[in-house]
Amino acid sequence: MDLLNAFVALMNFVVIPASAYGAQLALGALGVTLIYAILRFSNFAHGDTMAFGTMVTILVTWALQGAGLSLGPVPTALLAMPVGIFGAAALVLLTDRAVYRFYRRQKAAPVILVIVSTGLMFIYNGVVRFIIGVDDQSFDDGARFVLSAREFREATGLQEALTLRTSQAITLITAVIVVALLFWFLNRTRTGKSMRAFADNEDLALLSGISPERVVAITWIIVAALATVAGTLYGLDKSFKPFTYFQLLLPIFASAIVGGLGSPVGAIVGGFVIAFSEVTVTYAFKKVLVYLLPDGWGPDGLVQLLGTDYKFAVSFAILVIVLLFRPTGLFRGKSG
Amino acid sequence: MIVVSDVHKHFGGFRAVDGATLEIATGSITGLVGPNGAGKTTLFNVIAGVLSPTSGRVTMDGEDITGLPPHDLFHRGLLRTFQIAHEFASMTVRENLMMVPARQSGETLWNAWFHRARIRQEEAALLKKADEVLEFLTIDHLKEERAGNLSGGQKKLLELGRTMMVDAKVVFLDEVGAGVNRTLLGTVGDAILRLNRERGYTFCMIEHDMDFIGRLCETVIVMAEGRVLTQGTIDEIKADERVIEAYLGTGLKNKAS
Amino acid sequence: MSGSGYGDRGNKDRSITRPGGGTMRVGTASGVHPLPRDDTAPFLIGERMTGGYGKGADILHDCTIGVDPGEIAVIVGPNGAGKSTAMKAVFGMLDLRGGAVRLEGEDITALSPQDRVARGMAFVPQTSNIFTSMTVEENLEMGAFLRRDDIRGTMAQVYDLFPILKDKRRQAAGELSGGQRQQVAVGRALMTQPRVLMLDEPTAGVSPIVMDELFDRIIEVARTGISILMVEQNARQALEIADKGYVLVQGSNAFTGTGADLLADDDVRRSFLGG
Amino acid sequence: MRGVWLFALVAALIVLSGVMQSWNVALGIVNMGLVSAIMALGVNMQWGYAGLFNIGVMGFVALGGLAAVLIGMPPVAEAWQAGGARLLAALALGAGVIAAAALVWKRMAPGTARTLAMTVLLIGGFFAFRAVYDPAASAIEAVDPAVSGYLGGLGLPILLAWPVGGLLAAAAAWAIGKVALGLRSDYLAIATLGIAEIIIAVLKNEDWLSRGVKNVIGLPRPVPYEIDLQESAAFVEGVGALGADPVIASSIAVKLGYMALFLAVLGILLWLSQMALKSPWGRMMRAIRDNEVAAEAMGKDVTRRHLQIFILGSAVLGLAGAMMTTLDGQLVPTAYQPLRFTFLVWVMVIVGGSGNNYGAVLGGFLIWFLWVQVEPVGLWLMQTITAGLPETSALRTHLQDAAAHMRLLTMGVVLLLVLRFAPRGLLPEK
Amino acid sequence: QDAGPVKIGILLGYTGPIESIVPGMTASAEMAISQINEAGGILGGRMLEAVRADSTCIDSAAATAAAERMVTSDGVAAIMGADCSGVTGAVLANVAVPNGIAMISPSATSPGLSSADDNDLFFRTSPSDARQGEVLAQILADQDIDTVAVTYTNNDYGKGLSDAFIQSFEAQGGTVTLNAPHEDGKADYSAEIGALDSAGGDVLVVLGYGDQGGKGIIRSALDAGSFDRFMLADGMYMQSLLDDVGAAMDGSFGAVPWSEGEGTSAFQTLADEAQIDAESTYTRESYDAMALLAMAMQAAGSTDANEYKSKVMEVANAPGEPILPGELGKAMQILADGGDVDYVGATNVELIGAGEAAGNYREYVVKDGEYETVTFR
Ligand SMILES: Nc1ncnc2c1ncn2[C@@H]1O[C@H](COP(=O)(O)OP(=O)(O)OP(=O)(O)O)[C@@H](O)[C@H]1O
Ligand SMILES: Nc1ncnc2c1ncn2[C@@H]1O[C@H](COP(=O)(O)OP(=O)(O)OP(=O)(O)O)[C@@H](O)[C@H]1O
Ligand SMILES: CC(C)C[C@H](N)C(=O)O
Ligand SMILES: [Mg+2]
Ligand SMILES: [Mg+2]
Repeated sequence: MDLLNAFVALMNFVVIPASAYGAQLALGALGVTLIYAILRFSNFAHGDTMAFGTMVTILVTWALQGAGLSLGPVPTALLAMPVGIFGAAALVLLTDRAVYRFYRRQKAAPVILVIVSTGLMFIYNGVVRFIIGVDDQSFDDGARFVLSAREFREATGLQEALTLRTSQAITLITAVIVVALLFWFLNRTRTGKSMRAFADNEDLALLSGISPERVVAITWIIVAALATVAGTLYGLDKSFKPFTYFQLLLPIFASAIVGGLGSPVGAIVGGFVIAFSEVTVTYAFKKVLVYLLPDGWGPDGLVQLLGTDYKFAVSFAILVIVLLFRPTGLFRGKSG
Repeated sequence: MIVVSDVHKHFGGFRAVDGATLEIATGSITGLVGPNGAGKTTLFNVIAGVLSPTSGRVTMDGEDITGLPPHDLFHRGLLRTFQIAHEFASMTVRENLMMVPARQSGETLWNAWFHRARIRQEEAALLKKADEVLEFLTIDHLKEERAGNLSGGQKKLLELGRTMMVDAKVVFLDEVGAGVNRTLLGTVGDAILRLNRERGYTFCMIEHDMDFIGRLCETVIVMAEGRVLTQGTIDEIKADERVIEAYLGTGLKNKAS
Repeated sequence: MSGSGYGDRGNKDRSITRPGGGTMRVGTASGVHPLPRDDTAPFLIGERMTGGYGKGADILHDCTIGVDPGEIAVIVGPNGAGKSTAMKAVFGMLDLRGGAVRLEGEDITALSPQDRVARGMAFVPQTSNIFTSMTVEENLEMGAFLRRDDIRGTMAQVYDLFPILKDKRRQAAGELSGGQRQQVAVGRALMTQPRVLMLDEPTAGVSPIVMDELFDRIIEVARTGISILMVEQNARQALEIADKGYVLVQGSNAFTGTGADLLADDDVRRSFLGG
Repeated sequence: MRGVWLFALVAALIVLSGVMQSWNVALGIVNMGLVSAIMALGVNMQWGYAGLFNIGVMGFVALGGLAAVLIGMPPVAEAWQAGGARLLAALALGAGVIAAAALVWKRMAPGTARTLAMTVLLIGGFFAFRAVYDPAASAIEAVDPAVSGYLGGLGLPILLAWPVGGLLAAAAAWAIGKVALGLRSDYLAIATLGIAEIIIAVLKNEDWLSRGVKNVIGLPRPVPYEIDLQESAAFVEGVGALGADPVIASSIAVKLGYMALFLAVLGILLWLSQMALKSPWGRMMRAIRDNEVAAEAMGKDVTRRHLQIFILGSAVLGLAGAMMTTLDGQLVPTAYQPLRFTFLVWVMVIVGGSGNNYGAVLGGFLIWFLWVQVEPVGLWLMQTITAGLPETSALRTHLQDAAAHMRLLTMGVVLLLVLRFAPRGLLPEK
Repeated sequence: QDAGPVKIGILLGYTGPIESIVPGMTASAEMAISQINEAGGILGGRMLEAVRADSTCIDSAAATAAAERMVTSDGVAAIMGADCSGVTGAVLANVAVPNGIAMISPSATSPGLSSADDNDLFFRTSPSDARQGEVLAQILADQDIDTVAVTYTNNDYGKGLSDAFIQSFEAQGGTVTLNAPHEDGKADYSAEIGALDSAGGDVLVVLGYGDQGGKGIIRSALDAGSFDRFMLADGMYMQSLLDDVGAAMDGSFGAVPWSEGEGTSAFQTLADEAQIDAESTYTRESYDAMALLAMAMQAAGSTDANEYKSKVMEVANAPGEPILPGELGKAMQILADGGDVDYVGATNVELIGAGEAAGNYREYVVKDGEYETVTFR
């Protein structure tokens, strides 16, 4: 019996990574869900919007690093993030003006918008690869760890190590702040309420004097901010590569949908559900059990529900199961 | 005969229908009235299989039909219209009608591929029928129009028209009159009477227009707060204090100056 | 909208999401000259309006409707006559090919609907006229979106007018019955404290007692100096309280007169008011 | 009329690439265009006729590909000996557990007891299944893993794999439809996407089935091999008379062979779809698409119809998948990417005009053509743009390197342009 | 037609998981071509011309299409390539065999290719992973390591190598605690590391690509503090890996196909002159592959694969005059005169079995951010 080691191992390999990943997914899913709720379509270009915002952040980070600026232990990228948000906002506003607005005026069906966003996904994707290339880019600096494996072992003398990377800590903190801000905005401010009204019944919002263009613009700006924050955090924590951001689209949508499309709370919960299920279902509990059980009782097998090869499939299996029991997601999103 | 016995339908804690018990006699035209929110539409939805009741039973000619899916009820001759029009928006008005009859042989893929002559014949007959109905409803000039482009009242007429495409046994009409021009409504009333007398349709109609109800219905059921408040002829109803208080009111207080 | 083709099949009519801009707008570009200013004209008037949906055929032909402060004007007519279309045209949700809309003598033909809201116009459409996912109270709040003053008084008035709404204020409006929704819709419009209130069949589906109540309130509202322009199929009751009545047939004015005149006219009664 | 012009335009484009590049390239485009057109038809049935938002196209296509392996490849006797029977037993056990769980769900009254019983049954069943299955799978996979390590197929003529691919996809669609068709549009979409990902994960990781990521290569062909043609005296003489190079002629002949087969399939499917769409069946489907509640009230069994069309559309996708794998001569699970197989097919349907069969076919050809040709065009464009820059300029190399990515960008622009100027597709529904 | 240049396809993954080593491979193959052309070409003065195409390393469909274009549209007489085992097998089965074109791959190492149905058209200048698996197992045995965790890139190469490695390792009594695949191109490998860590083991054997998932796995493992020594296979051998991960790599070890001797140093000199990094994986093999193709054609006096395919083994192996890198002109002359050569090349080419390199490996250990040779095997 070694509760402490078991706990630390579980924290280190399941809880912390899944929390950080979950927070990143949640931020991404919030963007998707907002677009869905307010502009009424599934935005397939979201992953690449994230990539674009992150790319701008990276470029600025490099410039700052070049100029010798830094934030000490905190990554310089946080300093660059506002510029990244600005860049992403400019991009989506420009896109809205050049592309979406036309379809909005034509009262185009949602599926047309979905396909349009697929087109934009291709375009953003090309632009990002064109500017920054296809390769991995590293832009993290500052201290890599808040708590590193060696320090932890030395300090505690435990066999297992607990590690907390700076990027993970920052991810969690930033996510909490951003989500709090967003909810305050949506539920308490007039603008936020008018966005919900617009989401509900565009025509009637108009008749109440709510300006659709303003609502749309604010929505895009918020979405750009969320996308950039999510993308930057993800890039800091993992790595930046345009193609991975495109792939992120799937778990992000899975999160938004598990939670219930159009429901911000759902998006957050969904992000964590997906992240935790991915990690737990494929985690081999052998080690934890060996610590927990009396000597000699430890399992021979790995006690792993499914091989990590099914990691990706797991999140979808969870998704399908959730939908079977709650057909519009955990938090009753909108549908159709 | 349709018998509704002690039907409850609760939404969360709210009791939209709260123990409704009533009978609709075969061959009758029964009116169902009551204040807004009395649970009339909800009761219709329960009878027509759109909602399943929290408890209670619905029988039709002695057979239990509780919880059967709408398409099944349709095949048993139970039809309904919607309070908020449910047209097939992208199809033409005429197609909206032609799709109604059940068991068209062309609805089977096999026939669609290999028995095309038979389908052609059936279609010709359907087309003729649809055009007659449209003419009757005074919207025959719109037969090639997309149903989504109809005006509010025209959509209501189309709702009614669908029930005229088949030989129904029982038809539930949820405020067909709302939004329909009164002159036209008169004609619609004639049609309902004719269907009832000549073809033996049973009707149950929700309506807020007392003149219309009075003209057509032998029996009027009044619902309030999810239950049947009272039942009787139109004159009895109009005289009933409780009905006046809850539903009819005493007419305009302020006249325009 | 039928002509544009971007639509969902089966999409609901969203023709009112058309702020500003459009294909054919009266003004210098289209070459139609605004009608000369006329100081004796009514407070709000849609004058000789011609137009239709999208690129489709004209639905309104030279149609005129107007109302003065404190007056109730009622539009009646057969289904599909263009009554709703005329209302939408007055509210700027339709591109006019001819004619003009004037408020207080000023040409507002080119204003977007939300600018018209700011000028004191309010509109209750015939269908989808509430925010279904928001509570009753939030619906009312949204009605007062452009107001910066204290809205509690107005809200209390609305609850007085429709007591059932007070009970249901925390319920999502989409869960209400047909008639209750209608009450929310009118309440929302009243929250703007409009100078002109436009109602498209406000009494469709409401019970007789509520209808009477509603008409009473409309009269009261009118007495405070607000202009009321409404479409009604419960035409007899409506014309009884109307100062002005318009009968539209196929997009044109067929009869115009005071409410009493129209009620007295045999032709009108037989053909449009159900005898 | 517009249709005729558009089809002529696409044909001209393909002929042009035949003249400018090579007839091999052009025929390659035609063949994949035919396959794409069939896929687009399948999606069009589901979306265009019935409004079912299926973005799991990739999964059904992959199942078709699996059929090609299971039918066409020769069986691996040793592997069957090593664990074939046991594996089949495991699969039967798995199916039994699921059936039992479904039975429990149906028979028992709703409540905690039912949930509990089902959970216990499923979890217990899962471990029992693993106990039988794991050793069988590893025994099979241990049989000469470098070249086989799987059960192999039935060794039947590969053409048989096409209908079987359709059946396999249909069976999967039936199972998916039974559970997921109750979902509303976007939810259904993501559920199908998820299931497709699961299908691919299985194909990638279950080596005993189709060698997983080790790929199955060298599938038998329904048409002769180039080398055989080149060695056949008659053929060489024949093409010699035409003055053609036998190597090139042989590969063209092979492609023409595929083309004839594919054309026949497309022709039949197109006829069936057209007849269906124009019949009362098609009208009923459109009614369901427009308003499910009303259609249900008008006596149409919406659930059953949805299931029917979902199965039919998926079967067409499976058929196309089997055809494509036959054409490729290999099953490569890693090649099944949503971008390529789901999004691209959707783009075909929407650009072509959803609800219109000819539109789907046109979209299939046009988009495939662009998908293939945009890359060289992008390269050429970049070269032209950078021609003025000095050889060593960093910008020049950057731009030229980036040319490869222009493919996505150009695709996007084309898509937006089409949607802007032909919003309901090039050949709209009516 | 018999007078024009002889085209040879170079089918390598210019994009994809090994894009960082492909430029070196191409450059050395093209160096062989220019040496031959400078010496007067083959078959009585016909010049060689390279036609490049992208194999993508992982996308078999794309590779097949590219190869098909080379054969049908460019008319190549042979293909130098492809690089990764998966695409190589696909191109072989779908293009080379049907069209009767020979391929020599410098780097496709999957054991499956040894027995592929190839009409004798396929050769490789690198050894099979069956051999690499043995070598890796031996290295572990020599260090007395008997429990390891294994992770492989989830493709034909990774899976094949892990099969081969585990077979040898278990045969010598070792224990593999977990054999987990990883996908390339993902950003997050924490789930994989979680499982591997729980399974435990003295070292983590990484059978992947050094600028893809393999690198990600190592990063994650180091971050989580679960493994600190890694054994690396051929796909992981690249300087960029050491540069990116840094000091933590010290102490890790592995093997890479290698050779020493006269030929290797001769190649080194040539490569230095041409500014090619001779140390980068598979550059030498690429040079040799190209040289073998040219010599075989010369020996057969034909560019028809059916005629020259039987000559590949002849020119590669004894008997005959040994040929070092840089002496290709001389070889052509000998062959033209009807003599025989024994190509030594940059890797001591000796083709065995169905035409693949016998296989020498360099065992290395990472020290101070550099690869340091331990021994040759
Ligand atoms: N889905 C729902 N969720 C919650 N409450 C509901 C729901 N549907 C209806 N209700 C409530 O049930 C009550 C009865 O509604 P119903 O639509 O049956 O009224 P009705 O009698 O048809 O009224 P009307 O004459 O106004 O159409 C209403 O108070 C309504 O708020
Ligand atoms: N969105 C639309 N697109 C095209 N045509 C339309 C549209 N909406 C209505 N129409 C057509 O315009 C005509 C007038 O419609 P409108 O809604 O104005 O009638 P109405 O007088 O309000 O009728 P009702 O009393 O039935 O509500 C009808 O013939 C209708 O078919
Ligand atoms: C370039 C190498 C890493 C390729 C690897 N040996 C393979 O066979 O796929
Ligand atoms: Mg009702
Ligand atoms: Mg109207």
